[in-house]
This record gives sequence, C-alpha cells and structure tokens, in this order.
Amino acid sequence: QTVNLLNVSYDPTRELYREYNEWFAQQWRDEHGQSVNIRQSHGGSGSQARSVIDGLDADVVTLALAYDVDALRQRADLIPADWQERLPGNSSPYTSTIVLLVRAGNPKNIQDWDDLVRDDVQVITPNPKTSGGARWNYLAAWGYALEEYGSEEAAFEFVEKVFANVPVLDPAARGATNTFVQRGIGDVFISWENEAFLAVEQLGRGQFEIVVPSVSILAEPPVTVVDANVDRKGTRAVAEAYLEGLYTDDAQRLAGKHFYRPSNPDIAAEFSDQFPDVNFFGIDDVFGGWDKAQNDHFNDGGHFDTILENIARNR
Amino acid sequence: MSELNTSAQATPVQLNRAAEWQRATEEPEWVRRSLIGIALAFLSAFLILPLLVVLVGAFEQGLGVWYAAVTEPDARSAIRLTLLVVAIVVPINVVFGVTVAWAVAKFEFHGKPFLISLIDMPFAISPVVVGLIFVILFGSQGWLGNWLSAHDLQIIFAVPGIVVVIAFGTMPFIARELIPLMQEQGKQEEEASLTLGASGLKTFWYVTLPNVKWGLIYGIILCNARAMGEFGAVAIVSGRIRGETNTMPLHIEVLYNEYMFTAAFAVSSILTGLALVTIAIKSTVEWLEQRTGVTA
Amino acid sequence: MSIRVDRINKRFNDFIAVDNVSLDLPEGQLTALLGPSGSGKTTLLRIIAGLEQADSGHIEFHGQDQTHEHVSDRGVGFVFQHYALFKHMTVFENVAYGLTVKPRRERPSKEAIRKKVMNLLELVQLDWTAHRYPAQLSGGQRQRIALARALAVEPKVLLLDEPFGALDAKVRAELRRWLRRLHDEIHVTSVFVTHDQEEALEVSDRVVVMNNGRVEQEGTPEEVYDHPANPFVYRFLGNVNLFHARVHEGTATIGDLSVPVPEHHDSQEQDALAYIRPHEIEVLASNESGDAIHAIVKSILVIGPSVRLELQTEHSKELIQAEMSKHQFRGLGLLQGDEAWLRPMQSKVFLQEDEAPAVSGS
Amino acid sequence: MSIRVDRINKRFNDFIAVDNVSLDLPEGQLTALLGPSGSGKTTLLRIIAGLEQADSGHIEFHGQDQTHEHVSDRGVGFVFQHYALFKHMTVFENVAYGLTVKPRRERPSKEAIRKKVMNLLELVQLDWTAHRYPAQLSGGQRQRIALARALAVEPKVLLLDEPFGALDAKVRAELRRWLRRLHDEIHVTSVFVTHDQEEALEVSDRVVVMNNGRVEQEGTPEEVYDHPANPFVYRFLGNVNLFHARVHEGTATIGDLSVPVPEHHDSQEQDALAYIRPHEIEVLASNESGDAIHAIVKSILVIGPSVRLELQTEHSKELIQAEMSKHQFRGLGLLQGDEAWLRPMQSKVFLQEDEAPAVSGS
Amino acid sequence: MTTLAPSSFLRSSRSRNVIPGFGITMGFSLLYITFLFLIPVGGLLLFTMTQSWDQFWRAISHPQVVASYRLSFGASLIGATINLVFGLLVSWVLVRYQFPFKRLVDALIDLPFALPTAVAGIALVTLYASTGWVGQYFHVYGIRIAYTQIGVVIALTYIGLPFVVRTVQPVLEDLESELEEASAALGASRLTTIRRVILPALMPALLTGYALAFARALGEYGSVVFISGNLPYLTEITPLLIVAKAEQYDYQGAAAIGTVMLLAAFVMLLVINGLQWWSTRRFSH
Ligand SMILES: Nc1ncnc2c1ncn2[C@@H]1O[C@H](COP(=O)(O)OP(=O)(O)OP(=O)(O)O)[C@@H](O)[C@H]1O
Ligand SMILES: Nc1ncnc2c1ncn2[C@@H]1O[C@H](COP(=O)(O)OP(=O)(O)OP(=O)(O)O)[C@@H](O)[C@H]1O
Ligand SMILES: [Mg+2]
Ligand SMILES: [Mg+2]
Ligand SMILES: O=S(=O)([O-])[O-]
Repeated sequence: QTVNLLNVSYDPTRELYREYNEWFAQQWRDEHGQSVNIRQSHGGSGSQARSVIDGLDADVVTLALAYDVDALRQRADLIPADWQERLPGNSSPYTSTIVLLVRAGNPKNIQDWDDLVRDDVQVITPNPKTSGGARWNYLAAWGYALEEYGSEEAAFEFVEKVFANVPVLDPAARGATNTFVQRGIGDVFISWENEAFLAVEQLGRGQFEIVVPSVSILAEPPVTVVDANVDRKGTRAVAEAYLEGLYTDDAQRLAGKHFYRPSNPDIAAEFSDQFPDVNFFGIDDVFGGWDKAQNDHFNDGGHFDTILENIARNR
Repeated sequence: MSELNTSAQATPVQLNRAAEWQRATEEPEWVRRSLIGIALAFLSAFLILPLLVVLVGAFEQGLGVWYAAVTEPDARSAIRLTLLVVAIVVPINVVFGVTVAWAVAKFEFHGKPFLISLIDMPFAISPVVVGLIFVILFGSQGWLGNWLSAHDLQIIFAVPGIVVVIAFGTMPFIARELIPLMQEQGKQEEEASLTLGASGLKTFWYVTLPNVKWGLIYGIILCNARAMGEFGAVAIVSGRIRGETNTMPLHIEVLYNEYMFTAAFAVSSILTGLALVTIAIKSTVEWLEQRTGVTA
Repeated sequence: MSIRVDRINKRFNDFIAVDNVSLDLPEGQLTALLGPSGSGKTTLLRIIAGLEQADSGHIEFHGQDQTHEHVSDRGVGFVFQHYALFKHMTVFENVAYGLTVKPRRERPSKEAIRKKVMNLLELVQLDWTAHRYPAQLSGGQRQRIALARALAVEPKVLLLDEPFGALDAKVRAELRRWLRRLHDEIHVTSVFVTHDQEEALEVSDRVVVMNNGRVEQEGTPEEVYDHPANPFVYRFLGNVNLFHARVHEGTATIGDLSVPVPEHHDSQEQDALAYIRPHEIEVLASNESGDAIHAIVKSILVIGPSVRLELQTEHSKELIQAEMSKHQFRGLGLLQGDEAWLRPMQSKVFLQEDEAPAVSGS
Repeated sequence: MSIRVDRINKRFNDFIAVDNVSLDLPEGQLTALLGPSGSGKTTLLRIIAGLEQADSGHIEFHGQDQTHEHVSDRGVGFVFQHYALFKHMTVFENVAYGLTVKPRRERPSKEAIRKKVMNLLELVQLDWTAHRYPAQLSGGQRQRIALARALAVEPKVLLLDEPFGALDAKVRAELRRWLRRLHDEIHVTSVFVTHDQEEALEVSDRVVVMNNGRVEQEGTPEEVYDHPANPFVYRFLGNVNLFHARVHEGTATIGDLSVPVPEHHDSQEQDALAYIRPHEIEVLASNESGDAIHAIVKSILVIGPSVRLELQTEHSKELIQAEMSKHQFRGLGLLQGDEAWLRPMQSKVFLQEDEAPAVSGS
Repeated sequence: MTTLAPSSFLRSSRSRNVIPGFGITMGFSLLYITFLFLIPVGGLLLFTMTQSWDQFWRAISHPQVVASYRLSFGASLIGATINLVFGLLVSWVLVRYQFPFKRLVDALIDLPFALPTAVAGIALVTLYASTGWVGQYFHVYGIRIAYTQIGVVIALTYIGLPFVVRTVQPVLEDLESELEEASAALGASRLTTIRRVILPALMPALLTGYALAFARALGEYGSVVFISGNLPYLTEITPLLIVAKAEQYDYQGAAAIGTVMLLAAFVMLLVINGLQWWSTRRFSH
C-alpha cells in the first residue's frame, strides 16, 4: 500500500521539491518496496507554519527560517525543543543567502547595500511580517549596516532608508519576484539567492544580473519532522528517511541544481563555479538567534513597525 | 421660421422629419450617442479588457499548451475538487434559497426584515473574516479543535472546511434572487391551485417553481460562479496541498507563483468560459421565452 | 349544494373584518355579496372557500360541516378578480390543471381530460384559444378561462371574487349577461362578490348587502332595491335625493306635501329625511293638484335614452336629481331656469337618528 | 383656445393607427373621443399633446401651428389613465411641479406658488391632502390631484386619456359628474378619451366617435345618439336590436309592419336591417292596431328602476331586448311565456351592404 | 394540553394561511442560518471578547490599522461612487437605447460576479501595471495605476460593478414613461425631468446598489492583493492586515479587526434595509 506524506514548505522551494520528491519516492520504493506519495504545500513561510499549527496534517515542514519552525513547538507543541539538533547543520540540509537582482546591464549601477538607500533607486522586497525570505533580507541589510557603520542606530536608519525606497510590499517571496520580473517594477530586488538564479536562468535570460553584496547573511532554511503528526499517522519512519535523504549526495546535487547551496562541503565544491564567494555572517552571531531577532525586529512594536511608522510620517 | 411655414403650406402633406421633433422620453441623438460611447468605453476598460487578458494569456501559446495545462494532474484535481464543492454547495443553497424564500414570501411573521438582513450578511462579510472564523472554530488550536482531533475529524485543511466557507459566502445568492420574485408573485396562483384540489407539494412543483424558474436559474448561475471563484476564504482554510485541497482559484495562484503564466491563464479561462457559457445560456433562454410571449 | 354560514367572525389584529355573519344560500342559486370597499366581502368569501380561517363560527355545505376541511378538500371553485391564471401554462393546461393534479387513482385518462377541457372551453366559447398562453388573451377572455378552470373539477359551489372588477365597462356589461346565462345552464350554487350595485341587481338571484363586516340586508334584487331596510342600503343601491321632512303620527310633511308613513305612526313631530330615487320623482310643469314641491330647473342633461334634471328646492341642501325618459321630458317642455313641481311617486322616510353615515365620497 | 387637427396620419410599422383624421374642436368645449379599444384615440390625443409625432398632418392651437413644437412648449395639460403622479413628491409638490420647473424669470414667487397650489387643491376639494404622498390616496383622489397638477400651469388645452378608466364603477360615476361641473367652472378647451359610451354622453359637449383610426361621426351627444351615421355608431352607443327588413321605394317592411324610410326612396326590394334600441320598442299586451310584430316573452329581468324583456320574434336571429320602466311594465301585466306585440317608436334602417362588422365580442 | 403554548403558536401561524409548509421551510431555514452563520459569527464575537478592552482597542486603533481603514473605506467609497455614476449610466444605456451587441454587453455585466477574484486581480494587474496593456500609456505621463491607491480603487470598482447596474436596471425598466411625459407636458426640460423625476424614482435602487457595492468592496481581498502595493500606511487594505495578523499567530488582533469589519458590514446592511423599508412604506401602494 501507499504511504502518504505531506511536506509543507515555503514558496521558492517548489521546483526543488518537485524533483526531490520523485527521487525519494523512487528510492523508497527500491529500498522498501513501498510506494510513497508525497504531497506538497507551498506558500509564505509564516502562513504555512500557521496552517500546520492550526491543524494542517504535515509530516514534515521545510520552511524558510527556524523561527517559523520553532513556532510549531511554542504554539502547538508539535515538535520537541531539541528539534534543531536532530539533523546535521542545524537541520538545514541546504543554505542560501540574500543577493541583489538588478536589470540587465545594471543601469542604476548598483554594487552593494549602500546603493539601496540612494534616492533614485527603487527596491523590491516582500513584507518581513509575512514572508520568511523578507526577514532574511531585512536582517542581511541590518547586519551589513551594523558592520559598516558600527551602531544599532545607524543600522536602524539604514534599513529605514532601504524600506523607504520600497514601492510594493508583496506578502510572499514569489509575489515579489513576479512584481520585479513580470511587472518591471523597481531597480533592485533583494532576493533569495536561489530565486535570483531562477530569474536569471529561466524567467528572463539576459534580462537580469545578480549583484553579490560585500557581506550577506547565511540563510539556513531548516527542516523537521512534525512529531505529533507522524506519530499519530504512523509515518515517522518514512518522514525521517525523507529528511535524511536530503543529505545524500544525490539530493545535495539536486539542491545545487536548484541554486541552493549544498550543506555537504564536497558537493558544494562541485558547484563552486555557480555560487560566488560571499562574506557571510550568521544570525546567531549578529542577532542572538531567531527568537531575539523576531522579538526585537518583527513582532508588534518591534523595529520594523517603528520603521514603517517613520516612513509613513516622512512621506 | 417663416420659410418653414410657407413650405409647410405649400405641401401640406409632406412627411414630418423626425429631426425637427423631440420625443418627450428621449434625448437628442448626439446625447444618446455620447452616452452609449461613454458607457461602452467604461465597460470595455473594466469588463472586456480583463476578459481579453485572460483569453489572450490562455491561448497565446496555442491550443496544445492550453490543453496540456488544463489536463495536467494537479489542474485536473483542482477542477475535480472545485466541481465537487460546487456539487455539494449549490444544491444545499438551492434548497435553502427555495425554502427561505417560500417562508418569507408566502407567510407573515415577526422579525421578517431581520431575517432578510441575516440572509444578506454574507454578501458584506470579508472572505478573509469568514476564513478566520472557521480557523478559530475548527483549527486544532480552535474551540472545537481538541474535540475534532479526538474524534479524528478533519474539517479545515480538508474538503469539509472548503465546503463550509464556500457555502457561507454563497448563502445569499439564490435566496436573494427568489425572495423579491416570490413576493412580487403574491399568493394568488398558489391559492388557485389549492382550490383546484392540488396538494402543497404539487402546488409548489407545478405553480410556484415554474413562475420563479428564471430567478432560480439566475441565482444558481451566480451561486455557482461565486462558489467556483471563491478565493480569500478558501486560501485561509485550504492548506494549499497540491493536487488535494487546491481549488481552481488557488491552483491558478499556485501556477502564477510558479511562473507558469500561460497555465494560470489557461485554468482561469476555464472558469471564465464557464461563467460566459452560463451567462450566455441564461440570456438565450430569456430571449426565447420573451419571443414565444409566455410573459408579456 | 346549499351553503350555510353560521355566526362567522373574523378579525385582523384589532380590525373586525367579518362580524357575526349568518347566511343561508340556497342550492343552485347565484348570490351576490354586495358592499362598499372594505366591508368584508372578500374575507367572507375566502372563509367560505377555506382560504381563510374564521375566528369562530361554522361553514356547512349541504348540511356537512366544512369548518375544518382544508381548501383543497372542500371542492369549491374559486375565481379571482385578477384571474390568477397560471402564466406558464397554456389555456388548455390551465383548465386541465385541477384534473391532472388528482391522485393517480381518481385521475381521468388523458383522453377523458382532453375531452372535458375542450367541452368546457366550448362552454365559455374559447375553444380556439386552447394553445395560447394567458398573456395572449384579453382580460375578458382570461376571466372566462379562469371560470372554465374552476368548473373543470366539478365544484360543489362556485365562488367568484369581483370576477369582472378588472375589466372595462363594456366588456363587464357583456360578461355579466354571459355569466347569468352560463349559470342558468349549469346551475351550480354560486356566490359572487361585487361592489357594483347594477351588476348585483342584474345578475343575481339573491343579493346580500354588507357593510362594516355585517349583513345589512338580504333578499331578491327586487326586494332590496324596492324595500331597502335602512338608509345605508338605500344609498348604496343607487342615486338618491334627500328631503328634509317632519314626521308626526304616521305622516311625513315635506313643504306642502304630506306622505303617509304608517311605520312611524308613533312619532311625534320628529325631524326626518325622506329618501327618494331620481326616477321616483314625478316632475310637473305646473302645480295643478296643489300638493307638489316647488323647484327651479338648474340643468338638463340628456344621456342617451334618458334625461336627468337637476332642480333646486328649499327642502334639500343639495340639488335634487330627477330622471325620466326623453319622451316624457319632451312632453314637459321644460327649459333651464323654468319653474317645476315635484311629486314623489315612492319614498322612504327615516327618522334623523336612524341615518347611517353617508356613503363615502370617492 | 380652439384645436384644429388637420389630416393627421400615423402608422406604427405597417399598422395604421390614425387614418387621415381632421377635426375642429371649438374653444372652451369638452370633447369626448369615443371608440373601441385600438381605434386610435390615445394615439390621436398624444399627437395633439406632442407626445407622439404624426407621420403627416398638422396640429393647430388657435390657428397657430404646433406640429413642430415640443410637448413642453405646447402648453397642454395632460392627464393619464394611471395618474402618473410623482410618487416621491407630496401632493403639494406634485401640483406645484409645473410652476417650479419654469425658468427662473417666469417662475412665480414661493408664496405665489403656494397660494395657487392651495387654490387648485381647493378646487378639486383635496386641500387637506397637501402633505400626503400619492400612495396614501385613493384612486379617485389621485386622479383629481393629477387634474390639479395639469391645471396648475394654466394649460391652453386640457387632454385626458381615459381619466376614469382605472377607477371602479361607483367612483367613476361620481368623478365624471364632478369633471363636468369642474369644466363648467374653468372652461378650458378639453379633450378626453373614453371607450365608455355612457361616460361620453353624460360628460361631453361634443362626441367624436372613432373606429379603426378614422372618425365615424362627430357631433353633440344627442346628435350622435339619436342620429347615428352608420351601423357602427349605432351599435357602439348602446344595446341594439336587429330586425330583418325589406326596403322598397322608401318603405321598410318588418313582418306586417311598414316603416317609412325616405332616405332609401330609390331602393328596390332590397334586404335591409332595422336597428332599434331596447327602449325604443313599445311592447303591447295585445295587437290592437294590427300592425305590430308578434313575439313571445322569454325572460323578464328587473334591474333596479327598469325592466328588461327578452322576446322571441321571427324577424330577428337573436332574442329582442326591450326596456321600460317598472311602472310601465306593471301596466302591461306580462308574464314569462306570454304573447306580446312590438312596435318600434324609432328606428334606423341600413341596407345590407351597409352593415359594418359587428362590435367585437369582448 | 401542557404543550399548549408552542402548539397554539404553530396553529396560529397556520390558521392565517392555507398555504402549507411554513413550519418545515422556516425550520430548515433557521437551522441552516443558525449553523452556517449565527454560530460561527457568534463564535468570532465571543472570541473577540476573550481579550481585554484595552487589548481590543489597541488592536483596532493602531495607526497602521487606522491607515488601512482609511484606504479600505476610502477606496470602497470611491469605487462604489464610480459604480454609482457609471452603473446608472450603463443601466440607462442598456434599458433605453438600442445599439449593436446590446444583449452581449448586458450579459457581460455579470462577469465580475462570475470571475474568480484572484483571476480578476491577475488580469487587472496585467492591464494596469506600467508595462501593461493600458498602464504603459499612463506610464508615459508618469501616472502609475497598479501598486497605488488608484489600483485599489480600480479593483474595487471592478468587483462592485454589477451591483448598481443589476439593482437599477429592473427599476428603470418598470419606470412608467408616463411620468416623464407628464413632466415634459408640465413644461420641464429633459434635464429637469431627469433630475427631478427619474433620479428620485431610482434613488432607492441606486442607494441599495451603492451600499451593496460598498459593502462588498470593503471586504474584498483576492483581487486587491495583486494590484495594490500592500505598503503599510499607504496601500495596505484592512483584509490584508487581518491576514497578516493571523499569519503572525495574532488571532486576537485579527479577530478584533475582523469584528470591526463585521460591524461595518452589519451597519451597511441595516442602512440598506432601512432605506428600502422607508421608501416602500412611503411611496408605494
Ligand atoms: N390579511 C389581512 N390583514 C389585515 N387586514 C385585512 C386583511 N385582509 C383584509 N383585511 C381588512 O379587512 C377589511 C375587509 O377586507 P375585505 O378584503 O374583505 O373587503 P372587501 O369588501 O372585499 O373590499 P374590496 O371591495 O375593497 O375588495 C378591510 O378593511 C381590509 O383592510
Ligand atoms: N408605440 C406603438 N407601437 C406599435 N403600435 C402601437 C403603438 N401605440 C399604439 N399602437 C397601436 O395602435 C393602435 C391604436 O392604439 P391606441 O392606443 O391609440 O388605441 P386606443 O383607441 O387608445 O385604444 P384603448 O382604448 O385600448 O386605449 C393599436 O392597435 C395599438 O396596438
Ligand atoms: Mg374584495
Ligand atoms: Mg388608449
Ligand atoms: O516564501 S517566503 O516565506 O520566503 O516568502
């Protein structure tokens, strides 16, 4: 008989998991003689976590950031506290970063984060309140400014200026990509690296260029089994195998193919041509972990709300 | 003036030219033309152009691509789910619409205006709020969540939840078409039928129903279209499981978010096509009926 | 099938629509319920049909209590003022309806239904409209179809609510003669509602005059016309002139004229009003007998075969109307402004406290 | 203001609604346009008002050509069958409407408007309704308000399209007398449309009888009633009996009875029909003079003040109707089934080829 | 006899009317409304009340939320007003004039009812983005439509379009031409007749259509998210904010704002039905 597995994921992983699911199903059948049917759900990372908390029957979640996954524990006790220790690399089988996507020939001559605060530049990013990717965007910019200008105040001011240049704030990463790519709005799109590649390689060959900023954040999209659900459904084995499979060489290559940075250094090396070197900083180092970051920046009354208020006041 | 008079006298039986005289209920030709022009321009901008966008988008890359997009398994499943939901929701709403219209139109009771307002409410409630309501009620963190999971009942993120929010949002359509119609019809034909010995059910079937047939069909068409097209509420309670809980509008959004614009428009074109076909059927039949002079 | 209406009461909220009405409507007769608007005619008729339930009282058909029977079991034929034909059915289907909705066991065969319907359509002289829809017929034709439809189920009694009310004068006049002839042919006990006194007098075997939910008088058309029981009926059944009079011991005096009123033989010098219809006034060019009422001719109106004079007297607030044939009028040789003398040929005197409120203005 | 209708033609698609009609309507008179349904009365009235355009022909008011004037400039008052009152305005606002829409220069002051409106409302005896909405009035009251509204702008001519058509019999009878009196007071040239011949005869100074878009006859009510120009007018103005007759050199023979018909003095043994109204037939209990028509009394119907007999003779396909007063009838002492003899007091003989198609059934 | 009260209640409603079926139809209707509507909506209100007044007030009066009200109400008002004007014009043209393809145009009016709002949103943004079919011509003059408040207004106009037309059309069809003729005969110009006779007669229908279009626009989500820029304080509509709150696990805040929307809708409907009741009571027989 068939096992059903539900993978609740965030927006930009669609293409990756479509291919990985096929690979895994094949693998599982070969090894266990059992067919597995993997169902996918995609959306903004936060909204997906919310659905799982409210009862969406996910066996595994593969979200954009640890905070959203941790919400499954904090709000519904679906996973144990040590969930992030269960798999290598903070449970992130692949990583990514935030880059800048500009139009072909880089007409606005955008080279680094500093160019995003120029008056003549329009910036596209989704809304950090609802999009996981956007929170990485925000934190990347903040981290850059903190390093460059040395103070929290300066970083605040910098990020405020960036968001003051944002004309459209889509709820999720994919909407923002569409806005920049399809509708031609904005001069620079702060984007997941993988989304940026997708745009350059597939959506509009020759129409876009990737600009790698001097520093950026190391984005670790984590994965986990949803213990409460798999135990109830009796799918733990296959669910765990599904996630562990992500660390196999084949899967790591798939991740690379879909422009995620493989966590396995050997496989990563195979893709070194594809991924430029970036000066990374990590969320734990700069922001003291996701909980604190979320609390300081994104929760109601956090820095981001103040930034929005300031922008509205100055407009 | 004098010239006109003399010519009139010279040939007294000349035909009066229409241009010299303005009918009391009509506007001058130029006003008429401009009004038609403005109205058509407005409708083109707001109705025809979006329609064209969908159709052009759908067929831009040829019929083959269109066909592939609408027969792809996820699309098929979205279509199937949508039709399933419609097949549940529309009949329930027909029954509700007909019964509530019967009660409201044929009987006097206290609180009638209040009841009518209640029926109207879903028109005005944001779909988003509707979705939220059912998450709060049936979500696993919600009030009935524990009980539901204890009994292994899945409402939201499954077909029942989608059915419920769509039924909620489309509740007024049929009732609102029928109530004024039945009120206007009055009770005399029903009374006539009863005096002729017919039972209540026969009276309803042979007399009431044929009289409100077109209102009912129109209501069904609208209810059906709305049920197929409901987005905001479904987006919140569906869980967006590909091939499983994605209705057509959600599937369209998925496709759009996967940069498959042609496919998105192709699936949209099915919904649009269904809407157009039902609208076309409705007006053809109306026209036929007018021509045979049953209503005059 | 005779109809017995026994102490029927009906109120709507606080309004008494039918007030303790009892009636016996004999078998095979055509009875008119006549009364002004709002007098409760429709309500009473609907109670007889079972379309409305009385608050108290009984309805019997041929001695059988019907009070608790449902309308669909009473076997009444009901004809509505606005026809209430089924718009979406052809004339044929309309007339056949009552037969086709019978339970299967009692339902006649298709052929039998067809025959019966065509017979009825012939009866109402509209067999050629069988395949039309009601919308394609004139008002008068529709009303005849409504009648045929009611007759198709062979009702025990036929009830008609202002059947000609929606039709125009000429068609109405034709149709009422037609109804009379039809009734003479089929002889089913019938009750019809009207507020047109001419219609009631011309068509019916019996007239029931209603006012304010009560029966004011009932009897044959001649009885109620010639001997109205009270001022209301007097006024309601036609134009009437009012003269001031004094009544003393069985004699009423209007000016010089004395009229015997034996019914008031015990009155003493009481103010009264004499009711006299326009055609019951004899108009004289000279006061030969010396006991006529003096008047001045104010206007002369020739209406087809008859002539109406308006005359001024001292004994009436308003102008007195007198009617006569053109022939008679020519004999008088009166002109506008001339003097004339009036002598009532027939009259009815009501003491002042008797007088009912005037029939409403319009 | 006199009205002149000059060779007006109007067709709707292929249907000729008004067929070369010319009329002169004298100043200050009340003219009735009388005719069956579809005869073009409304169309003609609307052409006079300027609500419809004639295909050819002219309309003149007091010698001034109006053919190309817009309705709002013709200064006509128009009263519609269904009142056409403005529902969202009070009675006062309705009547004031025509004054308030005048261009500022011509518009009377507020106070003047108020006065005028209240005067008009008094004229139609409805000043107490000023602040009501039309929905709160009865049909008859609404029609009087419609009239007041039309009069407020002091129209040169007043046009009324079946003003009483929507009212019930009793109210209609009252309102037409009221209209007559009103017209006698204000004397504005008026045309009103009706298909009720009694209404036309009673109210108007002149009657224009129309049929199939043409004028069949015009004249005073007495002229058209007493001397109908053709069989159509004869039938249309009231009940009529038809007798088979033969006409030879100025004499018509019905059975034993000879009637002089000088207008047919050159006819030779021609088949003809004699038209005789029910009240123009003298009914005798015995054939004393020997020249009456033999008949059998088939039915006797007492309708209020008069009695209608239906009699069978050999000289008419249908039953003959005779009418007389109850008084006369009593003198005859006839019973159903008795023999009787008929003698026409007045009649009109039309040769067979003259006969117009019968007035339609209903 | 102990059950006298309820049974006599049922009897009394039946005795007034020989038409059968009151009990069963009324019963089913009430049941359906209760389960599908009253209980859920009551649930939302109860849920809202589980928070303190302070919490509630803070949630609904946050400046960002207030800004979204301003946009939602403002754009809905403008959209409904545009629909009022053009809806009247369109129904006038459809009822009074003849032109080619009239039936087709008439049928198309229902399209916004029928087209899924997401599709509408995507189609509208395709049209009105600065690269879009229409938007590009405005772009030349520096006018942006999509992603601005104008875009929101356009989406809300689109989805409310049928309401005014479909409420006004039947009234206009039934309007007796005699009223206009009477007005003309009394000397009024065409414009005066329209202003003083026709418009007042259409007013109840216009208001109903206006209120329905407004109420519907207020809650609209699917089509707007695509075409509005969703910028907080600027182009963020209230329903989006409700969604955003829910996504951040703040159900109480979402419910609080949802309750405000619910009450607004309820007030709208009360106004509509009140107007109708008032006008039928006053002007119709
Ligand atoms: N369903 C009802 N609810 C309240 N009042 C009613 C109802 N039906 C009738 N009435 C009132 O009862 C009274 C009698 O009405 P009914 O219809 O019997 O009069 P009618 O004699 O037929 O008058 P008309 O000649 O106008 O038809 C009227 O005053 C009417 O307003
Ligand atoms: N607008 C129109 N289009 C087509 N035919 C019309 C129109 N108006 C009137 N007619 C036709 O013209 C003929 C005369 O109509 P009109 O209304 O003048 O008759 P009428 O004498 O007033 O009849 P009624 O007594 O029924 O009102 C009728 O056969 C009618 O069908
Ligand atoms: Mg009645
Ligand atoms: Mg007419
Ligand atoms: O899918 S996102 O959460 O990155 O928007």
